[in-house]
Amino acid sequence: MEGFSILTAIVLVPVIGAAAVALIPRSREDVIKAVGLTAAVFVGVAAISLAFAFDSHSAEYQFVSEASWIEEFGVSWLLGVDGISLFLVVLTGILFPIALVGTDPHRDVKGYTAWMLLLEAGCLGSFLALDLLLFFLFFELTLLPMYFIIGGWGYEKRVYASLKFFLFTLFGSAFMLVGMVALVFLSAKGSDPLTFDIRVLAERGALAEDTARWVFLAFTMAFAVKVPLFPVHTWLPDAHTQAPTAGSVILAGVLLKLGTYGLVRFGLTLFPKAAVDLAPVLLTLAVIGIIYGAVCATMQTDLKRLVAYSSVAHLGFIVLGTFALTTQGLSGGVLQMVNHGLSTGALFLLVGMIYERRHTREISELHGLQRSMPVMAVVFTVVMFSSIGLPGLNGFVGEFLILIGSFVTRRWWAVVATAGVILAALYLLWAYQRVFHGTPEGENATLPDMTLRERAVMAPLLVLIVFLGVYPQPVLDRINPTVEKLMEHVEEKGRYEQPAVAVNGVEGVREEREKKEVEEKEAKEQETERRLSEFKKAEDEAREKARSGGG
Amino acid sequence: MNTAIAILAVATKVDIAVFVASAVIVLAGAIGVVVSRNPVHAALFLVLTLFGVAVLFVAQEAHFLAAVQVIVYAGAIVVLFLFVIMLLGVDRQENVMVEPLRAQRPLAFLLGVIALGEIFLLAQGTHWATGASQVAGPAGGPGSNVEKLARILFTRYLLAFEATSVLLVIAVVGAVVLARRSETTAAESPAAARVENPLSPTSEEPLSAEPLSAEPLPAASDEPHSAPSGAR
Amino acid sequence: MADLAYLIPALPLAGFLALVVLGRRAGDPGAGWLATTAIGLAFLATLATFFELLGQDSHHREVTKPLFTWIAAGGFEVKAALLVDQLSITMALFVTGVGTLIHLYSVGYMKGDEHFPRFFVYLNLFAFSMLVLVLSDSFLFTFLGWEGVGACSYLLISFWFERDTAATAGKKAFVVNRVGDFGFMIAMFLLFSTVGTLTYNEVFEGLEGVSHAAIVAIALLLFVGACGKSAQLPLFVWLPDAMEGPSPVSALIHAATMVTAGVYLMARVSPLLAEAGGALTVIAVVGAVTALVAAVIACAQNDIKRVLAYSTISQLGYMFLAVGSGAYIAAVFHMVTHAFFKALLFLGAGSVMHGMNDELDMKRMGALRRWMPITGATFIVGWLAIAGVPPFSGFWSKDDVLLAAYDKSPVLWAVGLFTALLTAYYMGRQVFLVFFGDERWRREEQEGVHGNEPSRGRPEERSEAEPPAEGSHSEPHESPRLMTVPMIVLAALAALGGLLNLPFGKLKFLEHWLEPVFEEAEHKLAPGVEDLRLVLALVAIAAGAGGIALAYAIFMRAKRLNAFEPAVLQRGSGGFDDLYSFLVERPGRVIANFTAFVFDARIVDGLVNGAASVVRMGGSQLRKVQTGYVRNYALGVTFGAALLLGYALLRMGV
Amino acid sequence: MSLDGSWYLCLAAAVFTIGAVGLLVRRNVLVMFMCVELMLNAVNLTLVTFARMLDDIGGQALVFFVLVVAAAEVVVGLGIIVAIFRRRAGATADDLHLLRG
Repeated sequence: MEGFSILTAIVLVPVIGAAAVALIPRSREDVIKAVGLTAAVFVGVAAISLAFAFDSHSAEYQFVSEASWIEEFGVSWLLGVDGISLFLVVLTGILFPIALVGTDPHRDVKGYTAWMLLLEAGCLGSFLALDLLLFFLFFELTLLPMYFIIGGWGYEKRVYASLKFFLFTLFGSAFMLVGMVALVFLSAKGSDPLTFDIRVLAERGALAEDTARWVFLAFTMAFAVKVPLFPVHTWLPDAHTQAPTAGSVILAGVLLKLGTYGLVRFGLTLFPKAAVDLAPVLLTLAVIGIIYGAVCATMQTDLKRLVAYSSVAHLGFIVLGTFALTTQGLSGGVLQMVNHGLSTGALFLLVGMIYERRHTREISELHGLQRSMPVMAVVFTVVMFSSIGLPGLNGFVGEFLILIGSFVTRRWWAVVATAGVILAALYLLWAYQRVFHGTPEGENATLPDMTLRERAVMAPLLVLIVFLGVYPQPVLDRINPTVEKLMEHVEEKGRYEQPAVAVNGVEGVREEREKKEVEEKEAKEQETERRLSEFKKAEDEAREKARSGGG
Repeated sequence: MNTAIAILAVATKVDIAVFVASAVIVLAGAIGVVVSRNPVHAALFLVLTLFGVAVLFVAQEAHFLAAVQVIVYAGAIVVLFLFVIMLLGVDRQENVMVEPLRAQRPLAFLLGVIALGEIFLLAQGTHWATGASQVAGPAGGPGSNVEKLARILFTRYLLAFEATSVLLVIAVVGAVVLARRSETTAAESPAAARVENPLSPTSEEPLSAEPLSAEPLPAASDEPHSAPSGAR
Repeated sequence: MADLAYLIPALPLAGFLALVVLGRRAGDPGAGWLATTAIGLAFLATLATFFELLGQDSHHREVTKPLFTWIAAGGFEVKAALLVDQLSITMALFVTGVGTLIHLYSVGYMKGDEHFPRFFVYLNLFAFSMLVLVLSDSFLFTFLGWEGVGACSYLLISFWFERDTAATAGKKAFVVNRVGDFGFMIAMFLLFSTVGTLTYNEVFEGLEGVSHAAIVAIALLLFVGACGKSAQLPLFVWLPDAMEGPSPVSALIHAATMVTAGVYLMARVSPLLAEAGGALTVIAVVGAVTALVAAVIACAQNDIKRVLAYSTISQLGYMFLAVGSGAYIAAVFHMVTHAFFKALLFLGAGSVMHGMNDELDMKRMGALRRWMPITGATFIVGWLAIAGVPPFSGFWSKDDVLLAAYDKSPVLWAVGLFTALLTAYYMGRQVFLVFFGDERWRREEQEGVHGNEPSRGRPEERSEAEPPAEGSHSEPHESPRLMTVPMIVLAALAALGGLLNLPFGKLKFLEHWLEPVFEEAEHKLAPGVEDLRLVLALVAIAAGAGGIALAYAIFMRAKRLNAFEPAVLQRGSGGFDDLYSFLVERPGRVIANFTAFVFDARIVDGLVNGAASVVRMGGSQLRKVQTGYVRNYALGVTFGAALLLGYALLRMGV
Repeated sequence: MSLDGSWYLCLAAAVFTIGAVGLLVRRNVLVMFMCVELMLNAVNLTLVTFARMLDDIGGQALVFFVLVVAAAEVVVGLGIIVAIFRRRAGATADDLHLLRG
């Protein structure tokens, strides 16, 4: 790729920012903050302009920037963006500045800012990388900064939480590393050279079916931990609860998406057949996660922990949509990644603001805040409704697409998942009632309302929440072509066919019906044929008998 | 022809005698080293062994090595040993009978015997490679051993040779650093306090020693040569 | 044509946005007037559209006004569009009309409330959502309004959030509604997977070829949704508690408009219901049973608003009975008249509370008609209407419903009839207790008649009202004109609403108007039934009269104030709350607690921490190997050497 | 003109083993060092022997290097010993078990 590449810039600017921050003396906090924010904002602007420059009719990777790196292994610096990654990049670009402005590390601003910027680089890199090895490097790169942010700026049990987070994720990605190497070397058959370029790998599909299944499982292991899916989710509540506000925001808003994104980008793209075959397993886990997360959230006494469990449920929806293997489900899944990032990110910010004032996350400690901080209550209500999935707010669109998409192929899974929607309303409203309703006493009565800065931080999130709920089409327009292409890829390589209705709607149904009618008619005709011939035969026999009797 | 055989035979007898004699010396010395309770005696027994080995070298036409063996080992190393013994005054009896580590001694002997036995068995089974293609030129034949050795050292193994010089320099520096009494340790309160961590000062010395490693470098060039020159 | 239709939802939305932007700056009456203007203009726009449609001939009165593509992915596409036809415009008319009146009333009622602007923000948002619900042309867009009104009702019920009962009631309303929405959503999924679209007309066209079972399933699932929204059995429990909200809210949302959304949905999907034979019976039965049960519970209530709440549930039951009998027009008719008189009654109740310092217990009222004549008069009109006394509106609509029910099955008719009797009774009881008899509020503490309901007014005013130990109330007083005017208007409508659809040939305006919408779905009365109308009507009148007479005998003559009040009926939702908390809540809590604190914390996470501790213990054992004795290590080396030699030996096969 | 190499090899093996055993059984650090020297010499012997058997001067060259390394090792080793003894008079190998796990 010759000349200036916006994607490379997007990935490298945070790194440069981090380096710059590292060079500034510890005492100059204002400068550090300024530099960090500048870098983050630049990325944000670049990402948004990317979304506008994005050609919504093309399903291909756009703005590809390529530079060969390790020829002999076919590793290269290969970045590109398509409908699936585009809005995750935008989300990252938006959330990081917000997190940087909206939260106060209280200590060691320098290290904090540097780690945050490095983290941003890691996230963006993982979303943009089209080269397996590159992706893996960025994927791991996200791990360390988050570890230090949780461990360094978190709350009382931060060390335990950060270590748990680190080990879990490392455990998963170890599998991925193996799977990755296996995939690359196994698919370099005959004349095909070694390559880590996922576009090439996806086209080759050189692995034997069962091999592919194992490799797919290896990848899925890593992403399942990151998502997190049901059995391997326990790092999430601890990490979220103990992380500083910004940490939780980024963790929920961006890092978890690495898991779901990976499932789409690598699970579906590289191993269509395996994905099709193993979909039921993942769907079941996802649905379990939805109900399980919701049930656990209901009983939590810690506000942050509650939100954490709620994201387990929400991420379950995304996985459900992904492996429903319908255009709707997948589009919804991708959209829901963004939505969840916005609403849960906002929720964590709000909880953080409450913590800053009240220094507790215990729901029982908080009471009647709506009287002392009405604005906060309004904002919280909107975000809560978006998280519940109220039509007109962003949460609903993705959720509905996911459910309707999965209902077409996996009826009962979808029904159970829909029950999760009820629970979502239950636990959030209950928490809201316990925290905001009632008459405040003591400290709760005198809490200051949201400051101007805090309102400024929440404003963009609220705007997006409403906008994506009322008019998600611009986003979907950019997502759909890629998703449709991906589904075709899956159908072709996975020897699988999604229901006609999912592809063509009414026409699809009509075609189905006509096809069926034709078949039935043919069947009927054959039936009559058979009947006729039998009848003839019987007749002849009778005649025979008669003749013989006559004779 | 038969003269040659005769010579061989004669030579063989002599050689056998030499070998047996020196073998006895070597073994005696070795065992002495192990069993003698007084370090000084042990050192002397070591000298014995070294001489024996030197003789065996000679018996195998490694004259130069034999010389070096005597000069460097017997002359330098063992003397060094003795110096240290004297310096530290550890030349008192050590009662070899007690063994704090249970099962250490029997196991040691057992393993020793086993290993030896295995070696012999292997030696039995092996058919010795002979007349394999030479790597570094002939050992025997015309020309003096010193000359052959010198040629190979200064041509084929020159790099390794020079590396040894560096090694020696480092060794010297290390020795100086280790042995020199640093004021910190001099000021140390009685040994009891140090029992916890006797090695710690040495582990931190090298930092302060880096300047030292600079100025003995000229010595590096002649240090290795000292041995050959001594041989002449 | 009908471009004004865009304005109908747009105006309340504009009002909402304006109020949000202005916030507290809108001020006490200001916000109210702004909101009222917004919805008032919307009403005018609706009227204009209505007359425009009237101009068309009866089969070109259906227009779809597209807005924008809302959600599209693959074969799934939903456009946000308005469907303007006779049904939706009728709904829109009384939603905006009644809505305007109630907005007006609220300006007076909410006067001096510290959250005055917020209240009208919610009201306008509600009006907007309700209109979207009514006017949308697709299930999903309807669902948007459907959930929107749900959210607004949540916000308005828990409007006085300091009171825990209010907060709880709001939450309860939303969650129970969610249970209904579950059905609605599944129905939509099923529709999409069988028909491939969610637009009403396309769905109805695409129905042929869809298996009957699927249609029945869809119909029933939609009905589940309707049950949630319209508070039918078994999901009616939220509505009585919803009375925690301010009275205008109860009138607007929980009597006139939102709760009728379920009925509207059923009417909207009438072509689908027409295909789903069995489902109709279910709907009819559920409706009838609900009507009866709610009426029975209503008889035992002392809370002036709860009586009305149960009566609302009961009346909604009537509407579903009508729908189930295929008499959609009757359903809509009753819906309209009910909107009139029930709104009126709630406003009356509100006005009574307003005049009585938020007293709610009917046992502490009495003889109020002298003190608040307008309220009394209008309330009585509403009472006669609901009691089915000719010529008031309730009589005509209820009559149509009962007729249809009789055609469906005489049993249903009997149930409906008995319910009518009960209705007359409990409403009579209410009127007599509140407006007639002795001024019990003067000497309540001597008599010590205590209701089963805590006083439930605005928190700050209630604090004045309490403690009850204080002497007699300040004299009751009539409400300001702002509040009485809407009541008078509504009273007029309640009295004359019957004119909309008099059962005499040409006079069936509503029927002629709605005919095209329901043409294939509307169930044609069996021959002969029409002739029975007069007889049935007489029986119904008799029942109503009987109920009133009974109430009069008990409460005016005998003055046995506590007649027919079994304790169970006075429990929450007439005992249903206890039932649900026993069946659902307690097990749910136990399970959830187990999952969250035992299964997740101990087992799932326990495995992880267990693995960690295993490693730790293993390490602490292994480190003992490192004795620190050089000679031990050397021994190890030697051992290894011996092993290697041994291996060499084996390899050599010696 | 000289007798079969295997004799030398066996002798070397014996010396080596003795040295090894000595290393294992003696506690005096100095003596242990001497035992190491014994083992080195044994190896040297084998090298020279092989040099002769294969008629290859390389073996002897290697012995030369071994000598140098041995010298260096002794120097450093003794330095360490001195450093140790300076703090703990009469320390034996067993007294230095700081690395105990």
